[in-house]
Amino acid sequence: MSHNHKEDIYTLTENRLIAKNTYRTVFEGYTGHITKPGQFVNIKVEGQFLRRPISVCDYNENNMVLIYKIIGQGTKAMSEAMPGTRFDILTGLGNGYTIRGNKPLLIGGGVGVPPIYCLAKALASDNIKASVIIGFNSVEEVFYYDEFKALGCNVIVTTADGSMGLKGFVTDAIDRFEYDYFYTCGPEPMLKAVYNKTVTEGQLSFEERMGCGFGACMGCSCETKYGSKRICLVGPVLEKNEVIW
Amino acid sequence: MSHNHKEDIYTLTENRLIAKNTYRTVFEGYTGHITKPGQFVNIKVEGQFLRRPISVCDYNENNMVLIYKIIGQGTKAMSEAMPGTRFDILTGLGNGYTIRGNKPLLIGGGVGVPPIYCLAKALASDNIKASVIIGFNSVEEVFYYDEFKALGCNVIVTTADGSMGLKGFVTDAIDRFEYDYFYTCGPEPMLKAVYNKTVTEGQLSFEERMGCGFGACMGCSCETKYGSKRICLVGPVLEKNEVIW
Amino acid sequence: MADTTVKLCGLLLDNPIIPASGTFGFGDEFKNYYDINILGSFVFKGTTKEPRFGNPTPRIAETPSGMLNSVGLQNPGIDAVIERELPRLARTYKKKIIANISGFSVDEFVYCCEKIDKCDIVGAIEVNISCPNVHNGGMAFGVSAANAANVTKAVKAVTTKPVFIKLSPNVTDIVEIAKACEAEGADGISLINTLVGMRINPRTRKPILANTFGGLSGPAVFPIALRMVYQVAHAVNLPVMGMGGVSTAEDVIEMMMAGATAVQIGAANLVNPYVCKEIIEGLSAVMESYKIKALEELKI
Amino acid sequence: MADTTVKLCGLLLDNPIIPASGTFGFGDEFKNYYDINILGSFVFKGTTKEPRFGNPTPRIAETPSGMLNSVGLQNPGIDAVIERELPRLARTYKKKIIANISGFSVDEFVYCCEKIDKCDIVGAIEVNISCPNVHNGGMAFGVSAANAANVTKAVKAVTTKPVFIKLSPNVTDIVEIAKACEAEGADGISLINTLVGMRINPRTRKPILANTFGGLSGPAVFPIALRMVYQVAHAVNLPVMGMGGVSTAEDVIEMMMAGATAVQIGAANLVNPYVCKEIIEGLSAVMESYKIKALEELKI
Ligand SMILES: Cc1cc2nc3c(=O)[nH]c(=O)nc-3n(C[C@H](O)[C@H](O)[C@H](O)COP(=O)(O)OP(=O)(O)OC[C@H]3O[C@@H](n4cnc5c(N)ncnc54)[C@H](O)[C@@H]3O)c2cc1C
Ligand SMILES: Cc1cc2nc3c(=O)[nH]c(=O)nc-3n(C[C@H](O)[C@H](O)[C@H](O)COP(=O)(O)OP(=O)(O)OC[C@H]3O[C@@H](n4cnc5c(N)ncnc54)[C@H](O)[C@@H]3O)c2cc1C
Ligand SMILES: Cc1cc2nc3c(=O)[nH]c(=O)nc-3n(C[C@H](O)[C@H](O)[C@H](O)COP(=O)(O)O)c2cc1C
Ligand SMILES: Cc1cc2nc3c(=O)[nH]c(=O)nc-3n(C[C@H](O)[C@H](O)[C@H](O)COP(=O)(O)O)c2cc1C
Ligand code: FES
Ligand code: FES
Repeated sequence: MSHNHKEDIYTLTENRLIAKNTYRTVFEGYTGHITKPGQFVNIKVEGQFLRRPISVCDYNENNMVLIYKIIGQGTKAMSEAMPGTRFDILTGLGNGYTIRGNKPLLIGGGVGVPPIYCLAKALASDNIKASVIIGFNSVEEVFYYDEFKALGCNVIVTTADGSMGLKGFVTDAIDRFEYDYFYTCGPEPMLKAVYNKTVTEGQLSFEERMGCGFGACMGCSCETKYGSKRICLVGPVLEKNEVIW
Repeated sequence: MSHNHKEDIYTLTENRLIAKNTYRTVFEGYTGHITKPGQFVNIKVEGQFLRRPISVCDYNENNMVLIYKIIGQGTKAMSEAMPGTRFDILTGLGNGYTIRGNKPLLIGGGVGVPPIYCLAKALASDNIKASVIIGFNSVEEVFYYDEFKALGCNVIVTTADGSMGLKGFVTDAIDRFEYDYFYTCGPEPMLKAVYNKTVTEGQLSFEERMGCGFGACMGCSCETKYGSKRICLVGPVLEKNEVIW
Repeated sequence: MADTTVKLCGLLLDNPIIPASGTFGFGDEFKNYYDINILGSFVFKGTTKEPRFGNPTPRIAETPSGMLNSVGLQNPGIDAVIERELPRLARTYKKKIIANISGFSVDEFVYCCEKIDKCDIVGAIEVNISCPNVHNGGMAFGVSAANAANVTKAVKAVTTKPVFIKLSPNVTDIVEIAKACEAEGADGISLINTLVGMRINPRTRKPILANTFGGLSGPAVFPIALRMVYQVAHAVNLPVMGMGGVSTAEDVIEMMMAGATAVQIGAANLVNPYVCKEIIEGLSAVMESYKIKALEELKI
Repeated sequence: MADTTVKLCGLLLDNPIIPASGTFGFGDEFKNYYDINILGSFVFKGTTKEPRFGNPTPRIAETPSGMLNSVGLQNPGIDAVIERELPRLARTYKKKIIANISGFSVDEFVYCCEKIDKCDIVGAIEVNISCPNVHNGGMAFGVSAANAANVTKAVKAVTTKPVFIKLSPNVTDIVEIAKACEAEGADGISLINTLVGMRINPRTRKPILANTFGGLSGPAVFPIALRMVYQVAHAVNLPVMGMGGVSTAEDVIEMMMAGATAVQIGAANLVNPYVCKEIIEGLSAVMESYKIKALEELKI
């Protein structure tokens, strides 16, 4: 397969449990199609018909890091794959985050944290130190706190049960920061709460069940103030000012 | 899984090309359900719904040898499996050959040869030296000639194109032997030719597309002079005198 | 341990797991594999008035996540079933079974139901008006609501046992047919039977099945089965035995949420003879993982 | 190199591979992936008189060897298609395409066909009377032979382009419906559209699709599609575009042996955007492996 193809074969080189039911996986292969934080890849998993969309958490020239939680059969099968296993993956999907603002606030919930890390890293390389709120149910689920710290971010962890950081939801931490723009990714109820709580413009990354992941099937359409948009193609990131709840 | 189960997990320890498109595979695991030559096993292959029936070619306490030809997706997938791969296999299926006669003639064609080898070995351990005819299309397809020799059998190879042994079909060699009973396995046209050419009683091993392989679905029924029989349960071996063509 | 019992037309089943007709014979083969008394019940192979050899072979073909069969109701006939199979079965199996009756005319259904009505071991009768393998072109008796109603009425007149009518999925309007059965007194509905399908061998350029067409079953049909069970369970006031592609305890739960009171397992038995045992053993844990206390009221 | 050309109602196609409606948009996304001029042709997304957002999400669910969709004919409406999509497409795509027209009444079909008839790039019209996602309970317009005949007659009166009627597999008698279309002058038959199915999320105890039901497609339905193509191709004297679960060059051959003149690829495009390219590139070798010289006369 030539690198003109967004579809390519990747070799799993690491697959590690980093938090409760949460795995960090490294794939080796061509990453030239990944151009922006917030983009995702779509993975063919043995035994499943549809691919599984997972956000890019980190990448360099030859490797990409994904972090995922076991939800059903597909992510279960991924978690059981041994290093050396080869996967058919479509990369560089979606439009990702567009960088704006000088004092950004990044807010990630659960497995919405990985794309937020990718963004924080991109901001750091532009010398923008982001403020970050990452929220989980409980301390066993927390991951990447140290990694955000290492980027120089100002990080607050929230846990619903108070077992680490601030007790409560990510929205309970928003007022602790001064920010001129926000970026968020997480479960839909969280996105909505963030939307309501934030006082600036910002970008929200959505999840939707996908057929193709590259704009062909209209499976992931979403009504916005500017007409219907495909989450997989135009998103997964939408601007706050276009979202309709 | 306990060994009461005919279904068990087996580890592939060897998978070797021994003739054109023909593989010899060794599985390690419990073989206590295999009791007679001519029995078969039914293998679950990743990505295929139904199991694939393959005759037992050889076995000892912890290993069984199967020989198969690539026909379609199932056998293709098997041929690509690496040592260490684990397979879900039902063993000890079918009734197999019942040993009779003192001067047996064994006739195998193509991938009908493996159960004939299993039988020759059982006869050898009863100190009966069998006469053996094995037929193939061409020399590249020939396998197990030396193995039959090593058992002390009197072996003739036939090839349709004359590239090894006698040019012609297995039936062209039958008259060269004196025998008081015959056993055969091979493609149906060959079985029919053997049936017509042989002058004694004997046993023929049949193939049929199978649903279950253990008698539950009636997929493999065959009309005999003594009523309908399930190839997978009562067969795959039938007595010459019950066969209806 | 979650409570796995269900009630089906007055029969109390230890669990809702019932091997489907044609995939469990008369229990003989499975009895060598495990103690079949753990089953909720089981449905025996489709039985007709006369003995039948069935269709010519090949009768089996593989499909993606499924299989085709064109067995064509091979069975020893109702008399041999009653004289030979059921007494033999009664020696090992101590629960009630479900009789599966097939036929080619209303009279034949009536004849068989009348006879089977006398058998103690039979707890309910499943009337298969939907076998796609015994008519030309695969069109079954039960694809018309009028036929379905006639058979229902006629068999109800000759038996006091609960009667389940087993419907064909090869129809435009499954609900109409189920309602017609309900109107004539059916005690329950079983669905789905197999979908008519075909495969061709590109090498020989001939259909793989000697009979050209066969019935598709296995996981491939699960979403269709689930939809039909949902539609019928919401349209009639009768218990539904749901089947079609069920192979795991999760599938059982999903089928019961669609509205099934009990769940039959077909093709999965052929691939894994222990599947019903494994489902029964795993059901309680799966129920707990979904916080289900009892199987009643799962219907959504 | 074996000859892969086929003739379809006067159109000479370089090969029989045609992406199916709803899985290839208006070619936009795929044009970034490969030169879509290699395709035999392609069918654009089902288009209606008015723009439609379609059904609420989730619209997609996974099934064993297949998928459910309840997209519900999202499209910008016939006027926007003619004014915006087709001219843009014509800049890259130099062959004839097939227009897919959907509707909710005979009038709507007529309106759209009359308009699309004027478009040069359109080589044939596929009239989709079978979408299961736009009516309550999933019952489509095209499940009755009378409706199918009416639509056929009405659209034939307003276009000179070849008209393919796209049929629903959710029917008791597909042959009857195909014959009704033939009698009213259809130039060809397309089949199958999706089968109505459903999945439930056991955690939420709700149907996965917001619309409850969706259309099943993918390899799971291949044996059903093959059977229906075989039945229809042997009952009518019209070319058939066969589809349903085709994902490999081998599947294409099998579908053509069943009687299809051309073969559409649907769900497989979604899983592998390069699938049509791979099939086209591999077709000739597969033909040679089966000793097929030309694709005509493959029908068995
Ligand atoms: C753009 C995008 C980015 C994502 N990034 C991540 C990530 O970085 N880390 C992570 O853990 N998860 C992520 N998800 C969610 C992830 O795709 C699902 O958890 C996963 O597909 C579940 O698959 P499964 O087979 O384990 O579960 P099953 O429930 O068996 O999946 C069945 C089907 O539902 C779909 N599905 C299930 N849950 C979701 C969901 N929440 N969103 C979309 N589709 C779903 C699957 O893709 C599949 O088609 C992302 C989803 C999207 C749309
Ligand atoms: C009792 C028995 C013993 C056998 N022993 C051997 C053996 O020792 N070595 C060997 O190479 N082959 C043997 N075969 C044939 C072997 O089972 C088939 O070649 C194999 O199943 C083909 O699978 P596939 O997926 O490669 O081909 P496919 O053509 O893709 O298979 C599709 C389906 O057809 C069935 N099928 C295809 N060809 C046959 C056939 N000839 N007989 C029965 N079913 C078939 C498959 O099991 C499967 O269900 C035996 C068959 C039977 C019934
Ligand atoms: C090999 C085979 C034989 C069958 N024979 C019968 C039968 O005799 N009577 C009947 O009512 N259904 C018969 N069926 C249909 C099943 O009982 C069941 O309705 C169908 O297979 C769907 O369930 P599944 O997908 O779990 O197999 C048969 C199915 C198979 C696979
Ligand atoms: C996401 C999706 C959208 C579809 N939209 C349409 C449509 O708009 N019009 C139509 O006629 N068929 C539509 N179909 C049906 C396909 O064209 C095709 O008939 C069906 O999917 C069977 O083929 P397959 O199994 O190869 O997918 C759609 C199918 C899918 C999967
Ligand atoms: S998932 Fe297919 S268009 Fe977005
Ligand atoms: S294969 Fe099922 S009875 Fe023989």
